[in-house]
Amino acid sequence: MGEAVIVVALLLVAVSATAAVAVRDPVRQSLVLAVLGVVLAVLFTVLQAPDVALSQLAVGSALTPLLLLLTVRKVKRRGRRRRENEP
Amino acid sequence: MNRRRTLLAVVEVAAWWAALGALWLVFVTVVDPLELAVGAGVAGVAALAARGARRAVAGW
Amino acid sequence: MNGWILAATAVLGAGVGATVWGVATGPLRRRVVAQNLSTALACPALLLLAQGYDRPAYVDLALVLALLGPVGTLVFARLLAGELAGDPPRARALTRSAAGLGAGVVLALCVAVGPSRALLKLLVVGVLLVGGNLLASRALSGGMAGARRG
Amino acid sequence: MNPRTRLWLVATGGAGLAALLVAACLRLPRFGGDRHPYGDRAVHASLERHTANTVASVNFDQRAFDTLGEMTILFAAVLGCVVLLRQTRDEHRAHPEPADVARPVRRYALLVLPVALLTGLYVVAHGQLSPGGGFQGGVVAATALHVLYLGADYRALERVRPVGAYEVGDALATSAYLVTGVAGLIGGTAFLANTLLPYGTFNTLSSGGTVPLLNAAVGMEVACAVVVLLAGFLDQAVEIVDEGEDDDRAGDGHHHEERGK
Repeated sequence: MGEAVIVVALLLVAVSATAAVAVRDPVRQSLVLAVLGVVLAVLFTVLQAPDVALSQLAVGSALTPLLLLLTVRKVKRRGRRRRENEP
Repeated sequence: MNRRRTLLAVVEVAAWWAALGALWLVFVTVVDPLELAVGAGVAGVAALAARGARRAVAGW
Repeated sequence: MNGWILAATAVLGAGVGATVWGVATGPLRRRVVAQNLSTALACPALLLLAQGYDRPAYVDLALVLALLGPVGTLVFARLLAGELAGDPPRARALTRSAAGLGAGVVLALCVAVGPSRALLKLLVVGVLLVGGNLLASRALSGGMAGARRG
Repeated sequence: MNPRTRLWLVATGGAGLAALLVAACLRLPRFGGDRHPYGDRAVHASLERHTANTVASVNFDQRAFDTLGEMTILFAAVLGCVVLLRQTRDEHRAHPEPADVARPVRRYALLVLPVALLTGLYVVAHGQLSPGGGFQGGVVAATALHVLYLGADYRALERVRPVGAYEVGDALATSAYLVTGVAGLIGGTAFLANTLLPYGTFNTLSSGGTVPLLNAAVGMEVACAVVVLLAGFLDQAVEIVDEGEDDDRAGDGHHHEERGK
């Protein structure tokens, strides 16, 4: 029964990774990346690599989305100024 | 007045320390003296952080 | 045929699979709820795998996910407060059912593990998981109204 | 070199790479086979030195020099971010406004902060026993601190997190790792060799010789590095405002400090 869970985990990673590439908007992409991180952690656990899974969980669940969204906020504010200066 | 405030502070940190120490014991599988010592230290650090956070949010 | 791993496969395939579809399509408010549900369902799956593989060390993974999952959703609630203010996400039934599933899995594992420190650890993970996810969905649906620019 | 020829170059290069990859994969041992020459040696060396978690033994004992490289890579990356994200002359700091967050969310943040900090340090301390270690625990501990920004506002976080102290902590932890390594050299064996301390009894906190020390050093280094990194990002996103930038906060009479970083 061990193989079934590996297959499901691999499928989940494949689908969410493709979705992460297909989504173009950074905000929506950071959401998909967060879910991809969780699914990757599950795949590593299923393949008996708990240390790697813990690294993925620690970094991917809160740190990466925070960095991404802070950057989006800074870039969006800078964009707003440029639009005003050259109508 | 100041004495009362430090007493309150000590009680708060001690409460956090006891709770977090118990949590450490729950996390740990094998319990030996070194484990208890490290747990006490870590619970102390976390208790001080908890108090600092509460005061930072409450605005001194 | 290990029942625990089978249950984990079911939770992963159906639950987490649905959240992956939910986060990849649809309006922003549904994607944010799907992200919250993905951690709310992956954590019980990790607990089931820890029991299925008979490795109590894997419970640490579920513990970290139960702690940081809701924090990740808080990040989205906080930094997307502006976009979400228009149509706040309403997913009370879904979040409740995910929390119920999480609680059920934790209780089943507690019965299987039997009275010991490991049982306490499972309870701690369960409380963090259910409390965290219910609160994160509350933050999503309007808890962050005043935090638009801060 | 018009796009067409560039496309052809990519196609031929890619095809060659694909062919080599397939050839290599065909000669790999079968998935799930039981012949693991490196694995057996690593597990043997790990058990010989009473380190329960073989990954930690590989990370901090057999290949400690590579971990030194990884740690300095993180140190250099955060250094680069601090330099790039600094406040330039034409920018000024607008004080972050207080954000009123729902009461249960704030209480949850104040509860999760110590618990996540305790969990992070637990993962670091038990690096050589159970899954985890310096890197993972350090990130969890650093993220725990930033729950304050999520649960309250950036002012609250700034009160709790003096960035200077964390920059010093980052440097101290990196040098602690190096000093432990040099101690091996002075001890007469080799740089970062695990021959200094007794290996202790198996599966206890003091087992593994210098592995726990290196684990703790990396844990502190990663925690401080992530705090400094996030400080740079948060400053840019929340506080630092360009001269002409349309900033609705700048208008409502906030006291701006004209000081360079």
